[in-house]
Amino acid sequence: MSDAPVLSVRDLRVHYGTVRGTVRAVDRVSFDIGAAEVLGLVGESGCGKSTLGRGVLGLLPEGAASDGQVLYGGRNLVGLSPRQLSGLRGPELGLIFQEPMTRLNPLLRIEDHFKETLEQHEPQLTEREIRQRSLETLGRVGIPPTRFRQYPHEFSGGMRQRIMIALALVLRPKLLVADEPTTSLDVIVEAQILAILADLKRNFGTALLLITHNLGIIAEACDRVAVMYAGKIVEDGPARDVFADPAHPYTRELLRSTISLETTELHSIPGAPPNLIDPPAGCHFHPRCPDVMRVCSWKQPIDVAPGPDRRVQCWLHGPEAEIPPGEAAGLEREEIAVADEA
Amino acid sequence: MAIPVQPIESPFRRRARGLGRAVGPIREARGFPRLMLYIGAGITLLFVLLALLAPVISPYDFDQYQSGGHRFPQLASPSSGHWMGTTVQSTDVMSRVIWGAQTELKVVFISLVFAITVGVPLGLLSGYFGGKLDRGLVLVMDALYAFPYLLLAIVIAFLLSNSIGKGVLTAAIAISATYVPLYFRVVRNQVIALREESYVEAARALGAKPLTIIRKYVFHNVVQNVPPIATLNAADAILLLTALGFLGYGIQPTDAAEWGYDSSRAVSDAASGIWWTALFPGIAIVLLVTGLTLVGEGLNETMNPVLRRRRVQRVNFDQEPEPPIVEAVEGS
Amino acid sequence: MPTKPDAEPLVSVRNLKTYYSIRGSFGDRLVGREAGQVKAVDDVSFDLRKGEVLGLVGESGSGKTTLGRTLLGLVRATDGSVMFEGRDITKLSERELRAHRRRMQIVFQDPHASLNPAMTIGDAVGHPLRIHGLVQGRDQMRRRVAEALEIVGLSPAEQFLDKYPSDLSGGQKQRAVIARAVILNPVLLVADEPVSMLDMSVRAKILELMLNLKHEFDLSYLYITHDLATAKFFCDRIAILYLGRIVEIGPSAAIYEEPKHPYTQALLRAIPEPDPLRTVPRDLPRGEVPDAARPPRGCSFHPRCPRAFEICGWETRDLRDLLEAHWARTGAEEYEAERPLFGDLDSLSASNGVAVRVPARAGATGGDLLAILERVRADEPDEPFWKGVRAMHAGADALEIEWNEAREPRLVASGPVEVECHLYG
Amino acid sequence: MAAVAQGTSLKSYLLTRLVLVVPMVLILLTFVFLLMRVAPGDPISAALGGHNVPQSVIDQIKHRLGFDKPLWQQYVEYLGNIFRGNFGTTITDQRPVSDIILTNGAATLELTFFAMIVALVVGVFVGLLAGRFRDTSVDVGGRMFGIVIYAMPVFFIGLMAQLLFGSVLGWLPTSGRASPITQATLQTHTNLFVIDSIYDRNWGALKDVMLHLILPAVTLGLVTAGVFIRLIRVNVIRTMKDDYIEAARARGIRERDVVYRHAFKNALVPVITVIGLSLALLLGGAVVTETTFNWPGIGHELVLYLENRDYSAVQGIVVVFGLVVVFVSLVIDFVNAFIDPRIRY
Repeated sequence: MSDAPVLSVRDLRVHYGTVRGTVRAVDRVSFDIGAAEVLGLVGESGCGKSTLGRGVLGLLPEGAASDGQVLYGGRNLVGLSPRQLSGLRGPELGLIFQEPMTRLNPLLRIEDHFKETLEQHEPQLTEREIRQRSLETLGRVGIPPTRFRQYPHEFSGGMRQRIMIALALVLRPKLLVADEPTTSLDVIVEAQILAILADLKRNFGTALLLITHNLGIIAEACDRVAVMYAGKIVEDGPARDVFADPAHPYTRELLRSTISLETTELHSIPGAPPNLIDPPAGCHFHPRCPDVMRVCSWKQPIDVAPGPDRRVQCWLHGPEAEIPPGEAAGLEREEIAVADEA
Repeated sequence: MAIPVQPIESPFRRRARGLGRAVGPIREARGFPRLMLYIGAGITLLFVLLALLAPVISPYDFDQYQSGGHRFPQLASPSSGHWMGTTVQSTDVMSRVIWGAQTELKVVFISLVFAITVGVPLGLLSGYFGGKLDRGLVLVMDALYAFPYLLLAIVIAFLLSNSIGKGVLTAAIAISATYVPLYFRVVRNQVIALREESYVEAARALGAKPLTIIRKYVFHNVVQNVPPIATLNAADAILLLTALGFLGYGIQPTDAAEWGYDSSRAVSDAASGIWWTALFPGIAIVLLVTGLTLVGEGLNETMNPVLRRRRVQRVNFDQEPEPPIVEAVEGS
Repeated sequence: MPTKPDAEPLVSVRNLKTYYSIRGSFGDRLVGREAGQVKAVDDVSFDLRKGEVLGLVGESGSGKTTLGRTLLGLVRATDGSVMFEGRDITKLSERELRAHRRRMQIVFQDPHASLNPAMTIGDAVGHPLRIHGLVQGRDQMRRRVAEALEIVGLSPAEQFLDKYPSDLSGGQKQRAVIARAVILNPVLLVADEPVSMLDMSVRAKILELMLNLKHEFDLSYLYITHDLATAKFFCDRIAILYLGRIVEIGPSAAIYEEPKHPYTQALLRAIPEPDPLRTVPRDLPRGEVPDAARPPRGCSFHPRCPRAFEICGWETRDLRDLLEAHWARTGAEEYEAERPLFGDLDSLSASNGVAVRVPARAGATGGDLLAILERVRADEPDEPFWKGVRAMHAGADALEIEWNEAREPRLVASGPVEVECHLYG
Repeated sequence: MAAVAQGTSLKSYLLTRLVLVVPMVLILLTFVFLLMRVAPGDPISAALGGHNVPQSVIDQIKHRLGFDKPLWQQYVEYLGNIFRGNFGTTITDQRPVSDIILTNGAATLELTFFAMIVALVVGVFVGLLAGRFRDTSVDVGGRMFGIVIYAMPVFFIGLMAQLLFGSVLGWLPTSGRASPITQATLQTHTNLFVIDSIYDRNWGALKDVMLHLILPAVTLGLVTAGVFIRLIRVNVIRTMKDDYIEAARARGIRERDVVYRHAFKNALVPVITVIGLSLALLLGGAVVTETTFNWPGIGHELVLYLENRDYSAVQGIVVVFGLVVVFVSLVIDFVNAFIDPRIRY
């Protein structure tokens, strides 16, 4: 990662209160995103990836609190006042969502959405310039200018997602966070949207944090990948290396259980993802991990670099110094009855 | 392989558990909705007690104008003998307020029962089966729903009054007739939404007869939100009943005390500055209607998922279960 | 692991049509104006043998879900027949159908919505037994239900009998739904996207369960999905659906090794593969599944098909798409220059006759419009649209365009598969 | 799924809405017709009879009013008359109902118009505030205010106002539409006193008329405001949770714009259709308000005719009320179609 990262997150925690207790959705997470780089954040539902994506922009549900550092342009976004944060959201940091059908105000034309956004952040633009720039950005995501004055309900799901992307890109943000942008779209439209997102680098010079549960999308669209489990990033590194030689057992098992055109036999991970209110002690994955050792069940693993530009949190990779004697022995996993299986 | 069968749960305990699940959200209510529920329930209970214990609590009968041979003073201001003063017919205002509670709650209860027993089943059938029956009913109900319901009630009361008299029954029928369209609409819209749910379609796929599906799958999920509507509706019904009474189409004054009727008598008193004959029945109405509305709003707030606000525990980072770990050696 | 299906078909579907009339406004119905129809299932025929797993694969709007429900009689068919065990399901009354429901069952996509929140798992899974009177007394019921729960892997069954759906996870709910479906030991199980709502680590377990049930109870499956990857693993034969029609049907191996229909090829290329050496495909069909209420002329895939040619059904709407795609590429200045020359474009999307008259705005001539179209043609000469244009001649105030004659594609055999495309017609 | 929604165009939507009014009106008229004639017992003779009117006189009146004809013939005549604008004549004072509507209708119109304004101003303002600052003191205060003013019967507020303003403080007139002098001097062009006085630039009369309007309009308006407060508050809470709100915040739109331009606008659209329905509530309330403040409107007349059991007067007035409500909700639907694009295209 030659030049300075656009965003570097250090020891970020995002917890929110619920009736049953505090959910530790993001639990001491650290990662960087390089300028014009695509970082894929993958994990199963309920692992906290969505909260992380929104937490970076400070868009948290009521009763949520964040702690730690989200460094952008030399400033820590955690703790900024809502006014300062909303000043950054848009021109600096963009966010697009999973469900496009309800993300546009049904009473406003597409033109009004763009006018409102540009007048807010770039008041010096004239009427013509606003129209010019909006149509140009919409054209780049495949929306024809003839439909600029139409209402949201006159567009299909795929078209609305394109409009949402254009709305984020019209302000030329340096970083775009995409939270499962294609999950609710058909596979061909999904590929069309992914092509647009993957080309952000070339067309807009924008870095992308792509959040998804689909390992195929990560492989095809991302430069680097971070694997998240139960609120923690258990492994991250260049996509090619991580897919070729997964360091963390969860990454390996997840890859094996993904059903793709090449799958020859079915594989699944026993047990169920833990609830984030009181996750298992030590390494959160240990109850389901085939390579579990005694130390895993009580001591939290430490970040280790198993190779160049890679990181993993797993005692398999040491450091040996931190593992007390005799603790490296394997732990036979008590039979996990299907009863508490996912 | 013989499967050890647990002792079967007694049907009563199952009902209790089922009910417990429905009441669950109410126990969880917090903050203002809970306050509303408790205050509302308190006020409503007070009036229910007044109604039930009227003969015991009330110092005099509702139409008693003299005791022990001598007549009560006319239009006497509140005094020790008559805490709320007396009316021009020298009846005791407080007794009429207490007995009035009995009349109001009785009529409102009967009218609710009528409206629900007619409106809900019609809504269920029309919503589930659709077709011509549904279209016809919807048109009729919408025409009724758009009609000024006080007017409707007056006309019905007027017509029934000369056949079955101005008794409790007339008032109850008049009121319930105006609320049948409300229950019909609410239940019908709910059933139409439910019919699209997978588990209702699954029931059809299992081969269940339509009536079984309505009974076991649709009814329970619909009936759960009739209570909030019924309580708000009861509050409305009291306003309607007192309005009818005020216009002279409520209960026969000789049959029972009724706050609306008392208020209409108080109009002439007010002109000459006598306030108590108008104030106390009026306050009774406002209190009871507010009480019922508070219960309805409280129920609505706790049971309607959109409005529900669950008590969330505050987040604080300091009491952190795991010890903070030291920053590992950076890979890159 | 496809099994060898035996000869006699369990279900044979012939020319099945399920049309929804769009609830035109009250006025339309009053004046009898036909408010338009959605041809959700449009003349579909196929067989399903005993013990066989047929995959119905299609995107949203392809009619796969409607087809599944029509097969079970949950939705009334408009035309055609569905022979199941000697009876035509589409002709049976609701009452007659109910008796047949024991033999065929359905599993839905969303496990959270498939169980009645107000019933315990024991009651829900046991209800079919009571409906068909197969059990006397609660004791026998509980035992039969416990057995079913054990079979689908919810063991120890006792732990689940008295739980409510809200106490279970997604995977566990789906197992309960499957238990409810198989407790009547049906012959046919329609599975409508049974795993698409589950996490990747759990999907394999449910698919494995369904495969075991197939072997153990000799079940036949109609597996409805949009995901060709799970279908490849699970199905013996695959049918690809587009806008209510089967565009390609055949054994799994043939479909995956040598896909014939351009749409099937596009679907297979579009699936994201967990292999970092591959990048996001760029040469995919453009646009989206069109509105089923107004399907395109001739072959309904022609507007998106990279290999469309003369007879595929070109029409006026395609001209509007062409112009819009052109203006999206060129950006605002060109649009502002060219658009004013054209008259009303909305009328273009309505008419789909044999020829069209493209009006020019006052002050512009047919020639100007022709010049613009020639420029567009020069930009992308191999755009299939131009094969559809028989002739263009510029009038004084409009441009006349004639389309080539469109032909309806028919399902024809081509090697081991049948495909509905003029490339093979 | 549909690339371009095939919404019926505005023209055919409005046509449909117009066509739909016909069955609504028919059902209304039939309902009132049956109500009057089919209710248990023979309401007509009971109404006409009173205590000691000989049967022959009753029969004679019945014959004059055509009640002795077969039911369907009465029905056809009844519809024919209404179609020609003739709502029948009163029995007691031989006054054509259409005349009542013209003279007294204006008073009711003026009252309900100003009451609706009060209801909208108070209801929308408090409703938006309560929804926006949810679960704060503003919300609690707003909701309690909404609940209490709804719980107060019109006649109670009227009586209290009379006591407070009338005899004790004497600021506001508590009965009638205008002081006797104004009533004598004001020429009635439209019978709407406010407009007539403005038209004649007779400011003194205007002040007097407005003063007379305040108590009844505010009383009636507040009751309906209670309905608006509850509805708008729930709408605001629901729209604040909508996805496009979160999307707007993600674009860095100022919270003020997010609330006013996005949330409030979407929260108020469904309220428009409720205005039609709340008119029914208002007209119902008007009957009581007019009796309390003896405001000479149709409601007041209706109560008088009811008292002396004037049969066809009641039927005529009730029909008029129903028609007003149906046509007003039709107009409201037109307005709604213009505002909400999803209906327009």
